Amino acid sequence: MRLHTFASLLTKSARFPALLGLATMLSGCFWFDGPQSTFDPHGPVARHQMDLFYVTCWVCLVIFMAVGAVLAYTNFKFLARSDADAHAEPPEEAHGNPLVEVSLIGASVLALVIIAIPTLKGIWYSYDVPADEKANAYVVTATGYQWWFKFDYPNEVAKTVDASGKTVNAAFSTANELVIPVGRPVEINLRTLDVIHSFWIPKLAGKVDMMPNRANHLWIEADKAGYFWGQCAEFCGESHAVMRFRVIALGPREFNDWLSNQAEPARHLEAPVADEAKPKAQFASYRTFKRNEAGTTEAFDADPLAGWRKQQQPSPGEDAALVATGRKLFASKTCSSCHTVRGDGYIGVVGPELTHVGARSTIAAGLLENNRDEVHRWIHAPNEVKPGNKMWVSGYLANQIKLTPEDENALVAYLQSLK
Amino acid sequence: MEALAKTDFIAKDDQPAKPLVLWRPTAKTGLISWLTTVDHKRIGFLYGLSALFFFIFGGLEALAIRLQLAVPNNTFLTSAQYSEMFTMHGTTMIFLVVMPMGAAFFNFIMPLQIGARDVAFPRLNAFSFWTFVVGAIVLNIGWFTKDGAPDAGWFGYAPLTTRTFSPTHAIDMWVMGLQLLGVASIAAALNFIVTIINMRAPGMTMMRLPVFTWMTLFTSFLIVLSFPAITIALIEIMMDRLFGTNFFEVSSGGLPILWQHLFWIFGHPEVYILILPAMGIISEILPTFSRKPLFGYPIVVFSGASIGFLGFGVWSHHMFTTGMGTTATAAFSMMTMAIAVPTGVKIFNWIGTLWGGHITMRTPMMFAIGFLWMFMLGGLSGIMHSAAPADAQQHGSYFIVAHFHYVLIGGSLFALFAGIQYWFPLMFGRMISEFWGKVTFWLVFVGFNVTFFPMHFLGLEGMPRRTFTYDANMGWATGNLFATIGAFILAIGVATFFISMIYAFFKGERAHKDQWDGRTLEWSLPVPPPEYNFAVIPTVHARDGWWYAKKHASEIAKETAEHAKEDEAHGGIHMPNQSIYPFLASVGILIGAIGVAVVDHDPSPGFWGTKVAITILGGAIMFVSVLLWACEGADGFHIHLNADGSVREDGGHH
Amino acid sequence: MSSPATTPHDSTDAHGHDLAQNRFWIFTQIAMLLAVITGLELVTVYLPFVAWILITVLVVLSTVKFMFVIFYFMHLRWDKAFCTILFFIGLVLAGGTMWALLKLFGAEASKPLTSAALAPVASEVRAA
Amino acid sequence: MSSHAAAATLDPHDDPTTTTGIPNKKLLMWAFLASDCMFFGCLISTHLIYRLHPPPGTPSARQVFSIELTSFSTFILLMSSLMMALAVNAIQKGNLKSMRWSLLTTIFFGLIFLGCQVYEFRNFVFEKHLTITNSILGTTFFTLTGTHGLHVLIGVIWLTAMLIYSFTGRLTEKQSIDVESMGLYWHFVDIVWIVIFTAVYLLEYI
Repeated sequence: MRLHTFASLLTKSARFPALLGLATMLSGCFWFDGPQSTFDPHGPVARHQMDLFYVTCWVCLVIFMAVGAVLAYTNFKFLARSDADAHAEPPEEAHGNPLVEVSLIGASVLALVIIAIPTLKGIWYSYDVPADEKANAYVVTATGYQWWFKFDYPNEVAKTVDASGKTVNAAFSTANELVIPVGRPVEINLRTLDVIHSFWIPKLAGKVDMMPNRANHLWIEADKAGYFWGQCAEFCGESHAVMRFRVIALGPREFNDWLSNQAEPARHLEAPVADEAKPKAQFASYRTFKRNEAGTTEAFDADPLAGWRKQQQPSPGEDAALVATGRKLFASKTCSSCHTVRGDGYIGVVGPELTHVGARSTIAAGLLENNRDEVHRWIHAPNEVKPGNKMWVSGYLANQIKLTPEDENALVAYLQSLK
Repeated sequence: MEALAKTDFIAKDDQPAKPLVLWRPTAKTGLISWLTTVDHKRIGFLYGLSALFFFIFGGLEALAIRLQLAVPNNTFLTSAQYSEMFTMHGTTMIFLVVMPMGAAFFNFIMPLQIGARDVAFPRLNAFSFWTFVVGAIVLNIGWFTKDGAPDAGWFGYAPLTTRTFSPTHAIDMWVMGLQLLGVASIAAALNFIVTIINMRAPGMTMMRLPVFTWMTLFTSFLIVLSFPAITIALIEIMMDRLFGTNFFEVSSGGLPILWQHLFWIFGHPEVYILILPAMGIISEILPTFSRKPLFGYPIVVFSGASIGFLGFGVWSHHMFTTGMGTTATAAFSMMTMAIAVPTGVKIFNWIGTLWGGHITMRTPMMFAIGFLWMFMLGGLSGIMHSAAPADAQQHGSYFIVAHFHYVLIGGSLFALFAGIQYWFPLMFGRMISEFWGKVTFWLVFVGFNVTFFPMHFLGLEGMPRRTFTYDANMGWATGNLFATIGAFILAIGVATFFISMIYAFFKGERAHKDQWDGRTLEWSLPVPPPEYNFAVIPTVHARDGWWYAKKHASEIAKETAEHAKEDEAHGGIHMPNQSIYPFLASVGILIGAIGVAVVDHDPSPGFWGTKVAITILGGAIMFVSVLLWACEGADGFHIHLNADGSVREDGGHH
Repeated sequence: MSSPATTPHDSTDAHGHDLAQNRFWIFTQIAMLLAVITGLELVTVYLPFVAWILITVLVVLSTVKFMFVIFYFMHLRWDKAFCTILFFIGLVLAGGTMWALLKLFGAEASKPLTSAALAPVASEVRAA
Repeated sequence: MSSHAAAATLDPHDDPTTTTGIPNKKLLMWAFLASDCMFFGCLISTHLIYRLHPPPGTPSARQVFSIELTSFSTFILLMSSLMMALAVNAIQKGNLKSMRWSLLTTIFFGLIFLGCQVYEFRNFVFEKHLTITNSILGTTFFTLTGTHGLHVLIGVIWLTAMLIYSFTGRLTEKQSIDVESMGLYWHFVDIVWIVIFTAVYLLEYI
C-alpha cells in the first residue's frame, strides 16, 4: 500500500470517531441529567446494570468503529471513477476467503464472550438479595392496579380504632410513595390484581414486571437518603403514561419516625377555637389547570426530598370545622366505599389508603404535587388528570357524584389534614 | 398441481363437459381481470400497491404520535387516541407494510429468478392475497365503528386484551384481523416453499439459487413454522372473549404469561420474517453495483439458515423482565448472543463483496449501503439487549423503540426501498429519476437518524414507551423535539419517494432490458416481463446465471433454440387459467370475520342471533367457493410465440 | 434436477401391482401392531411403577406408533428423503418448543400464585 | 421442472415435471403438516402447562375421563387410517371401485370417532359437570380435543367430497396424488390423536 493511500485511509477513518464525538457532545445537553436517568445510579443494583451497559456499549462501539472504518474505506476506495470502471467485466465466481471468515467469526465470538461473562454474573446478582445480606433485608410488597401502586409493609403493624373506640392492629399500607430505609437491601414482592404492570425505579434498579398469578420480586438498595422517580413500564391501559410513583429513602431515625407516624390512626384536629374574626371557608380560589398540564412546580422538583419533609408537618391555617365537614362528606359522597382512612372508620379497599395522604409529597400516583390546588384539580375532575380511572368511571359516573365548590373545599381541607 | 396439468392437458378432450359454474374467466384487462388474476406478477404488484397504501396510513399514525410527543404535556391527542395510534402504527407497519412488501417481491421476483413461469399454486396465491386484504380490512374497520381501533399494543398482552379490561369489539377485530393475516401468510409461504423446491429451471441447483430466493425460502419456512403459535394464542384469547373460557382468566388459574410465550414464539421469528427478505435484496444489489459476485455465497446462505433456526430459540429475550428465574434468563441471554454471530457474518460478507469491486453509486446502491450502516447500529443495540441485567433498564423504554426502528426502518425499509428502486425498471419498464432518488435517500437517511438516534438517550434517561405525555422536568423535551423534527424530514423523504415513483410509473424514462447489467435470470427478460415470463425456460450453468449467459451468448442461443423447438412440439407454453373462486372465498371469510368480530350479539340470552347468522353466511360462501375451486381444477391453456414475438393462444381455454 | 426419467408404461404397472399387493399386507399388519401397542399403553398406566418410568414407556410407545404411521401409512419410507426432512423440521421445532415451554413453566419461578399465596395481601386488606 | 418431459408416469412417487420429482401437492401437504405440528404442539403445550399447576377446585381429570370409550375411539381412528392407506393404494393401482369402498369405510370410521367425541362431550358437560367455562381443565381439554375433532370433521367432509368426485369420472390414477395428499392429512389427524391419547388421557391414569 502506498504511503499516501495509507494516509488518506487514516484521515478518512478518523473522520468517523470525530463525528461520533461531536454527536456525543451535542447530545450531552439531554443526556446525563433527568430524574429517571439510568446513567445516575444511586444503588448497587442500578450501578451494576449501568456498568454492564457500559461494557456492552464499549464492545459494540469498538466493533462499530472497526467494521465501520473498513466499510467507509471500501466505499471510497473502490468507487468506480470512470464509465469504463463502472462497466468493468465481473470476475469469475470466487469462494470467499475461509481464513478471513473464520477469524472474523472467532473475533465476534470473543467479543460476545466479553459481554457474556458480566452478563451471567449480573443475572444472578440482580435476581435476589445477596445471601449474606438476606437477613438484613427489609421486605415490602408492591401491588399494581390500574393505575396506581399499593405498598404493603408486611412486617409492620398499624393501629386503627374499632367501632367500640378501642385501638386494634391493622395492616400497614401506603400508596404511590414507597418509603425505604437507606443502606439496607429492600426486597420488593411484586403483585398485581388486574393487568400486567412493570415496576421501574431507574436510579435504583431495572424493571421487573408485575404479572397476574405470578410471584415476582425485585431488590433495591439506596446508598444515601434521596427521592427517586419511578414509573410503570409496561403498557397497562389508557392511563399507563401517568401511572407513576416515588421512592423516598430515609436514614434509620427518620425512617423509624415515619413508620411510627404511619402506624397511627388518622390525625384529628383539635376542636376549633371560636374565632369569629376568621373568615369562613374560602371558595373558588383554586388554580385551574389545562389538560395534561404538569402537576409539579419547579421549586418542588428542585429539591423534592425537602418538599417531602415539609409535607410531614401540618400545613398552616388549617380550619378544623372545614376538616370536620370534609370528613363527613367523605362518607356521604361515597369516597369511603373505596378508600381506607384508619381511625375515621372508612375501610374501602378499591382505591389507595388515605390515612396519611396529607403527608405524601404527591397524589394521583406520583403525578401531582400534594397541595391545595392540585388536590382540588384531582377531586374536581379526575378524568382530566387520569383518563378512564376508576374513581371517575365507577365512582363519580356510576354513583352520579356531584361536588359543589363548598364540598370540594371541605374535602381538600380534610385530605390535606391527614398528616 | 399446475405442473401435473401439463401432462393432463393432452388428454383433456375425453373428459366430460363442465357445468356452467366451472367456466373460467378469460378477461385480460379491466376489473374482472384483476379480481381473477393468477399471474404472480400481477399479484405481486397488488401486494406492493396495498403495502404502499398502508404505508401512508402507518406513516400518518406515526406522525400523529410524534406530534403529540413534540413538546411536554401536549394535548394534540387524547390518551385513548394515542393508544389506538401506536397500536395500529405497529400492527400496520409490521403486518400490512413490511410483510406484504416482502410478499410483493417474493411474488414478482422469485419465480423469475428461478426461471419459472408461475408459482406452484397460482390460485392459492391469489387466495393468499385476497385474504391478506380481508385481514387488513378487519384490522382497520374499527376506525369507522363506535368501538374505535384496537388499542392494546401490537403484542396485545393478556389480560389487558380480555373482555374484563377491553370490553369493546376493538380487540375482537385485532384478533380476527391478525388471524386472517396469519392464514394468508401461511398459504402464501407454503406456495413459495413448493415453488422454490420444485419449480426451478434446469440447472438451477439449490446452491445456484440467488440469495434473494434463498431468503424467500427461509422466510417462508419461518412463516409456516411460527404463525401456528400466534394462531393458537389468538384462538385462546378469542375463546376467552367469545365463550368465556379461562385461558387468561386469572381468577380461574389462567396464566397471562402464557400469552407472552406463545406470542413471542411467533414474534421473534417474525422479526426475522421482516429482516431476511431485506438481507436477500441487499445480497442482490451489492454484487450488481460493485460488479463482483457475492463474497462467500455459501456462508451467507448458511448464516441465513442458522439465523432462521436459532430464531426459534430466543423468544424469551422479549421477556427478560417477567421474572423467568435465573437459569432461563441466562439460557435465553446466551442464545441471543449466539444469534449475533451469523448476523455479523452476513455484514462481513457484504463488505467483502464491496471490497475490490467497482462500486457504482446508483440510488439502489445508496439505499443498500445505507442499510449496511443502519442495520449495523440496530444489530449492535440488539447485542446490548442480550445482556439481560442491562436490558432490565432498557426493556419497554425508548431505547427499545430506537433499536427496533433501526432494524425495521434502517434495515427492512431501506432494503425494500432499495429493492423498489432496483427492480422498478424490470417491473414497469420505466426508470425512477436518479436525481430524485438520491434526494429521497438523503432525506430519508437524515430524517431517520434525527428521529431515532435521540431515542436511545431518551430510553436510557428513563422514558418508557407507549406514554402519551411526559413532564418537562424529566429532561426528555429536547430529544423528543429532535425526534419529531426528524420524523417530518423522514415524511418529506417518503413523500418524495412516492411522488417520484408515481411520476416514473406514468411518465418515467423508458428502461431498457437488463438495465443494471444484472446477474440473475430476471434480467434476461424484456421489460416489463410478458405474461408467460420466459419464452423458453432457460438452462442455468452457473450461480450468476445471467452473467454467465451473457459471456457465453452463442452457446446459450443455440441451446435456447433447441429447447424452443421441443417446447413447441409439446404444445407450447402452458399457462394457468384465471379463477374467481379465490376471491369469492376471501369475501366469504370477510363476511364471517365481520360476524365474529364486529357484530354485537343479540341481547336475548342464550342466542346470538345476527352474529351467528352472519358468521354462518360467510362460512357458507367460503365453503361453496372452495368446493367450486376444487372442482374447476387446475386447468390451463397454451400460448405459442410467433417469430416476431407476438402471441397466439391455442385451442381456447379449458 | 429433473432428468426426464420415463419408465416404460407396462413395467411400472407390473412393478406397481406387486408393490400394491405387498403393501396391503404391510398396512394390515401395521394396523394390527398399532392396535396392540395401544392395548399395551392402556395396560402400562395401571402398572405399579414410578411415574417417570411409566411416562418414559408411554412416550416410547407413542413414538413407535407415530413413526409407524408416518413412515408406512404416510409412505415416508418409500418417498424421497426430502419429504421426511421437511416434516421433521416442523416436528423437531414443535417438540423443542414444547420441551422448552414445559421446562419454563415447570421452573420454581413459574409457580403460579395460589389464592393462599395471595392471602397476605388480601387478608390484610380485609383486616383493614 | 420442464415441459420437455411430457411422458406420463404411473409411479406415484415420482413426478418428472418437478425439480425434485416430488409432486407439488405432496410437498405442499408435507409443508403444511410441518406447520400443523407447531399448531398442535402449542395447543398440547397449553394443556400440559395448565396441568402442571392445577388451581384449587379444579375437577380431577381422572374422575371425568372414561378411558374405555377413548380407547375404543382411538382404535377406530387407527383403523380408519388403515382404510385410508388402502384407499390410496387402490387408486394408485387404478382400482376405483376398491378405493370407493375403502373411502366409504374411512368416512364411516371417522364418523364413529366424531360420534364418540360428541357423546363424550355431552357426558362430560351434563353428567360430570365439566364445561368449557367452569374450570381451566375444561377450557384446555375441550379446546384441544375440540380442535382435533374439527380437523377430523374437515377430513370427513374432504373424504366425502372426494368420494362424490370419484363418480364424475375425472378421478383416475393420474390424479391419485389428490387422494394421496388427502390421505396424508387424514393420517396426520390420526398421529395427533396418538399424541393426545397419551399426553391428555393416559397421563391422567399414572
